[in-house]
Amino acid sequence: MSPARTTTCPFCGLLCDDLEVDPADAKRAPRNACARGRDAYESLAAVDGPPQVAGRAVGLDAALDAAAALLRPLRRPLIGGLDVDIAGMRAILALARHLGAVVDHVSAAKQRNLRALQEFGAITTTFSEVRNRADLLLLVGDGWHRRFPRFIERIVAVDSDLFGPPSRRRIVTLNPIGRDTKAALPQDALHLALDVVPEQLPVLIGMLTAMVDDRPVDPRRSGAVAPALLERCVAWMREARYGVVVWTAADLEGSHAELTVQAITRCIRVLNGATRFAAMPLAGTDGDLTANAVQTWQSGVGLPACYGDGRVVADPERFASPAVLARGEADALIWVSSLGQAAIPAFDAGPTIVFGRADRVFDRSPDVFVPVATPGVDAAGHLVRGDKVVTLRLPAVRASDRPSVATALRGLLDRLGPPC
Amino acid sequence: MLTRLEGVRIIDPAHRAGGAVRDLYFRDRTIVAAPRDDEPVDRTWDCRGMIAMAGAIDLHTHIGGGKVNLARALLPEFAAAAPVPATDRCAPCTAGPAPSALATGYRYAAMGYTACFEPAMLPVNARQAHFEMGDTPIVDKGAYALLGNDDFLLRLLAGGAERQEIADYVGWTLHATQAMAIKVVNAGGISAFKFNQRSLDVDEAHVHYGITPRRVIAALARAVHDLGVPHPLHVHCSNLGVPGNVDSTLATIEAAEGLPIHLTHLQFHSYGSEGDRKFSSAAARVAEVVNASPHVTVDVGQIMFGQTVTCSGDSMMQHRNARHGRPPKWIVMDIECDAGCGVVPFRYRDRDFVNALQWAIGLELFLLVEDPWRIFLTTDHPNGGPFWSYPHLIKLLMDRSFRNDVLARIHPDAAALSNLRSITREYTLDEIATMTRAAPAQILGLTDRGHLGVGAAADIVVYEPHPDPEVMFAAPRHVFKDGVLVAERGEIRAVTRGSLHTVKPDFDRGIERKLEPWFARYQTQSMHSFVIGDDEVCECGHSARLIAHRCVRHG
Amino acid sequence: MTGLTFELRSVPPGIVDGSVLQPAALAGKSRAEIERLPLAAWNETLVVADLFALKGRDAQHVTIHGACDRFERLGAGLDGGTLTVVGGVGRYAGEGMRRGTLIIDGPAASHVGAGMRGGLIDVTGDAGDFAGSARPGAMAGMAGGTLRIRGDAGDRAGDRMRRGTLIVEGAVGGWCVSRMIAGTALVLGAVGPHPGHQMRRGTLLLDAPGCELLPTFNPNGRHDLLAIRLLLDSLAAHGPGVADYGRRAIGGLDRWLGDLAAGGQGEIFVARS
Amino acid sequence: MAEALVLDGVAIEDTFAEAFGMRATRLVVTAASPTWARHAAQTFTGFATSVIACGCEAAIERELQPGETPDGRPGVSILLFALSAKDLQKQLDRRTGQCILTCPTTAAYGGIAADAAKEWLGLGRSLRYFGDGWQIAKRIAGRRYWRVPVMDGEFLCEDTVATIKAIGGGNFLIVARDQSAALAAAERAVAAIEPLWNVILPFPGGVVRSGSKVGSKYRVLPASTNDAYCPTLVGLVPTKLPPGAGAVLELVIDGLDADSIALAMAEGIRAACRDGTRRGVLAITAGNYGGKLGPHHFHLHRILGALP
Repeated sequence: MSPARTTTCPFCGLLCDDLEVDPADAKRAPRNACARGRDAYESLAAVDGPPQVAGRAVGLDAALDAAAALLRPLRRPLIGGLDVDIAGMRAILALARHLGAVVDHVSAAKQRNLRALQEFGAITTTFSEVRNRADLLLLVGDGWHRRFPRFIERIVAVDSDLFGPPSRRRIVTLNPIGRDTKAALPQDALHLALDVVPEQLPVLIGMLTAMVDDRPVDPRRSGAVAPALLERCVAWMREARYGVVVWTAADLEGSHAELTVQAITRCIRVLNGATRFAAMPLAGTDGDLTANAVQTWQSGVGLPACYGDGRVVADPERFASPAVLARGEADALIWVSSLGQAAIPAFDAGPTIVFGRADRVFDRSPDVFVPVATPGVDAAGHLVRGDKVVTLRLPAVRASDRPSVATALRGLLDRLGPPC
Repeated sequence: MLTRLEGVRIIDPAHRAGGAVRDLYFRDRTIVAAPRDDEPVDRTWDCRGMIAMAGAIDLHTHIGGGKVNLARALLPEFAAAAPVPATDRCAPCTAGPAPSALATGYRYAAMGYTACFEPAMLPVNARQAHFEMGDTPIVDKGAYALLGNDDFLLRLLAGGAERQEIADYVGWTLHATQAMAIKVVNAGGISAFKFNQRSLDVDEAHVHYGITPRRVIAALARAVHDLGVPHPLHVHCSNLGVPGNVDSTLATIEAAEGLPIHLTHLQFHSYGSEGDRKFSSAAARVAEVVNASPHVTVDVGQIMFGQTVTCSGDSMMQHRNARHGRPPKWIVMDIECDAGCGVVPFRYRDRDFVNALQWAIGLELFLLVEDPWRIFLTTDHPNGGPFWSYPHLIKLLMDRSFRNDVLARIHPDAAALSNLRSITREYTLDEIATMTRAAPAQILGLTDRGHLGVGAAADIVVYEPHPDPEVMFAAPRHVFKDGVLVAERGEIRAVTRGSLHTVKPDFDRGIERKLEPWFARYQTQSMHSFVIGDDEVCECGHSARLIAHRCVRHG
Repeated sequence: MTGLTFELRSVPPGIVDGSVLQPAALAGKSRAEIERLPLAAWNETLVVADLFALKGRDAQHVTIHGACDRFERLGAGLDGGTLTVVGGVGRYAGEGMRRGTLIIDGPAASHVGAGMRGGLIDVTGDAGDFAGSARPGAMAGMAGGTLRIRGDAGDRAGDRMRRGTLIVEGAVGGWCVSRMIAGTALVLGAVGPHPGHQMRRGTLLLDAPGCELLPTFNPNGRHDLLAIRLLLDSLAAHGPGVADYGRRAIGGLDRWLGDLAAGGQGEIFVARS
Repeated sequence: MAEALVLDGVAIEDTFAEAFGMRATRLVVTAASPTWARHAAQTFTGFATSVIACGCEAAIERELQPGETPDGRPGVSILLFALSAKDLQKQLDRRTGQCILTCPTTAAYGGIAADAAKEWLGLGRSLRYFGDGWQIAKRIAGRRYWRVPVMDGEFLCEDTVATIKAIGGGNFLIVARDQSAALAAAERAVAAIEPLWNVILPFPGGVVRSGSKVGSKYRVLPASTNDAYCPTLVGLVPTKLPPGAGAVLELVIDGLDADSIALAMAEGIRAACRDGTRRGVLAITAGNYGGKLGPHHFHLHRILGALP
């Protein structure tokens, strides 16, 4: 396999496709990668371990044989992780159907966006629209910066003249108090900072909504934010020709954050009565959008879901992996994870079988560990980008013996034989 | 392997074989002539008393891509209520208003459909569409790439680009997205909505580019024709769903300047604004023009009463119509300086005046457009209703007394405003076969589909005749896809992978010298990332076969 | 004739759908038939006899002894008769019920009475989150009937509630009656943060003087409205706490209107101490 | 020839009152005090003597004690009659809107049990629009109400009220020596009927003097004065008045059912006849049109015979 000249980074939902691979040394992190991407590329290049059974190095076939032997008598496996590419997810679902497994993605946060979508709807936009069209950005929290390091560079700090001479963007930050993000903003942007205690964010969104909707609320009652700032923000929102609200669901406070997402969406709906406004719920990291998209198109329902007894049933609470594990309901844990490094939950009720990133380290060796190729690094793959619409192909940057998730799971499925 | 269907009545309008009884043979995946006497037949199916038709083709059904998946995600309560349990052949899934890809393939095949075409693939979303189609089992697939709201084209037009350059861009798009045809949705309107323009009629200027939908349609119809793409420009007209939109629809026909044009889900575009409620049927007016315009083909987009969900690229109109949606939750998206989408659930009710009249308007179109070679059976699945209501729709077309019984149950004011009761036409079996097989194959350029001639693909459906056409069409006795028995009496017997149909017109690669910097400067992916190669698209479809259709260049 | 009683013999290995254990599904069935009724679980289908011993006959009065939170959807779709569950219940007890009485003598997990349309649910213990709400993704919560919780309720009680009456005699968690569409909720204990968030219409009656309301609720003054009097009179039979609240409401309750971020036609009443 | 019936010396003619089918509803109006409930009810039932020109017939049925009303406040029950449900709806909308909605402190409730309902009419259903979008629907104890913001707080009324089939035009005529004797007898009859449920006397004070016959010499008029009972026309037209009769007054009774009308007629006739010889009451008769007008016939002898 000849390495590609440019490549696409799989390590956050931005899927930056302007990374350049050093043709002389494919083990070096590609140029243009952010710190987060660099760490991951380098860490993956540094290891080259074989599969393991009970901590002992074995060949791939032996590892798959062992996994199949462990799984064959069991009835209630939980397949977790799911931070994989499309082909990997297809293979996971084939395995889940075979085993009657529960499947759940490691990131629960995107449920917040999904729940708000299912219970209210959404008005959203995509990266290139933001880049060329947005004259006002409301940046909620600091996840856009912390979790998506090149978001500003690639999407916001670009003077697009697509629709005429570029105008200075207006940016409102709704920051947790004490977390200053000003340094991350484009230098020339007009900036308004509404610092807010995280728990008060839904209250602030509500106040802004009521104000843009001309309801007789008293901005002085909104707590910490000065009424004049609120009024300025409302004026900017009304003046915007194309406003965009950006958030990262994982950073919204509290266990009912889907209400905050709905509140933002309601505000956007009101604004669209007169002008154009849209949401940009940044996501896509660790294949969260990918896993849910594949599950949704194949089965018609989302994650988490149970494939037991020849049915598919989705239930965000019952089949959430922490809940399943807490009840002691699962008799095996299969962790499939080729992108991220999230901790594998402790599990004692049966075997733990891990198809994981090659550089994963364990406190306690799982019963079986199969290092798998990371899409976009050791193997080609496809991921859904953070704005949900664009799916990109990620070429491999270097040759590798590691099997892809799809290959490894197909090997396992072949060994499991017909369903019991 | 040589297979014989013995003593079957052949309904094959492409060969004017209306009812001859004979043996039909296919070898492996292809229909063959009767073998020599000494040649052994491997398998014979006794089909005496039965009817054979080519596999049915749906040329406009939303089966894959972002908006369909959004629709699935939007309505978990309906999916949960519509489980499709596993069988020894089929995987478990669900079939809510936006059914899963798996259920889509199973149900189409069980109903005798062997090819389905996704009519609204956004170029930037093409990969996902191919993945979803790739996970739709058994049937053949293909997709129409959406143009006409993409900033690259609108800029070309506003800058007075040459006809050649537009054709090159359209040709490049067909290649890059692995598409089968070009569709335009609310020409310029989706883009205009992003500039806060709330409606755009055919001769109204786009607020930023200053060009009109008429210009966009003319340019695209010309480019598609010049490239020799078999399927004419597939047009979703301006002002979908707006009372009085008949004028926009007729202006759109005019905009094609005599070049071939296909008007899709025409029902949603055949509304007058007469009467107390300012909403009336303009089906007769539209049908008259269609009858007189041999370059025009149409599909209907019949609505069916019940819960469904509308998925459309037309964000402008979906935003406008969202307030009528039930349950009251909806999605609108602006997409990548390329397109948009809107997902709005609808519950069509027979006792609702507007819905009842929409139902009647669709049937009026079916019955007033005379040539079954130019009108196709669609519900614009799922927008007007699910594709599995086709057998019911066929019965409405074939059985006047049944039609009148239903007419008697709908909102009386709507029934009174429609001339449906006075229309006596009943479709014949031959006409149904034409509009569901022969004609769509012809208009798509699928030379080896839609008929039962020697050399055609062995996509064959065998029906047991039944006095009730709904029963007959719902669960054919045998369905063969590429020669494999895939369904019997509504049950799936084998899960195969259909092929992907694309076109590969010739164009000047020089257009990439403009496109590459365009992507670099304005898009958030490179041109290189955007293009889907042949190997890649097969990978999307689990190594499905790619069938690229030839284009004979005109311009 | 004695009521039909199910006595738990063994705790199931995981969540079980118990919706079949109710009058309509049991009526007219022999004991042997009942023992063979399926109970859907994760990757297997158990039958009643795997878990329960049966006594009695009258299927109009069903009692389940020893249930626990592994049994979900007990009394779901109940359409008449009485179902009494002694011990706790899992999620979605009484979901979508239309008629009859569901007595839960113990605690209820989340989503008790989700989407109920009629009848009475009486929970003697505490209830989890989303009491009287809806399934995730569904648009309308409880749409009729009465849900009485004698203990505390969790977060989001009455979320998306559309009609009917929710009475919580203890405290409620956060986001009480979030996104309420209409209906009536009465909370006699303490109330958590953000009551009425995105409430569109409907009535929330609180007995928490000085509780903090969202700034998108505007004070409306003190009112003694005939409709509220009638309402409280009609609820007085649900216990002395409710009756006492009704007596204290005479002369007026402080009224707040909101949520102005969502149209603002809901009302929150707060009794003074 | 039927037996002669004489009550306290007053001859009861062997004839019948002829009544016709109507649609009716009962409305319960409450207010902060009996006075304000009465104000609303009196205004509501004003100009509602006859369907011929008023569109409906209505009157106060009874005043209600606080314990008798849905909201525990003093109130009044009103019966409203019209020839069809459509007419009833029109009058209900107008009269409730102008006379109850407008009156301080009032609330309006349906007074017909749901199980007796023939059909439902909108009450709050159309009045609510006065709230200009601020009205609130509320279901309380199984019934749906509208709360309409008004300047003294909220106007509360039920969403719908039930209608039932009812009877209009029960009647009897008091033939007396002179006007004062007729009036006194009529007043006694009214007082006897007033406490009864299910019936009203829609005419002023419960009494009507302008009894009518069908037709007129003037072509535009459908009815005209009942000349056979007019003392001032004796000698000019064929009279039905016995010798010595100087005045006649009529009581017209609308009721929710035949038994209630029969009871009211019997109670009224007995009261009118009490000590009749001394008080100058000569005879009791009733108005009919030979059975052509309505299906309900109240035979005076049968009514009184049924009651000892």
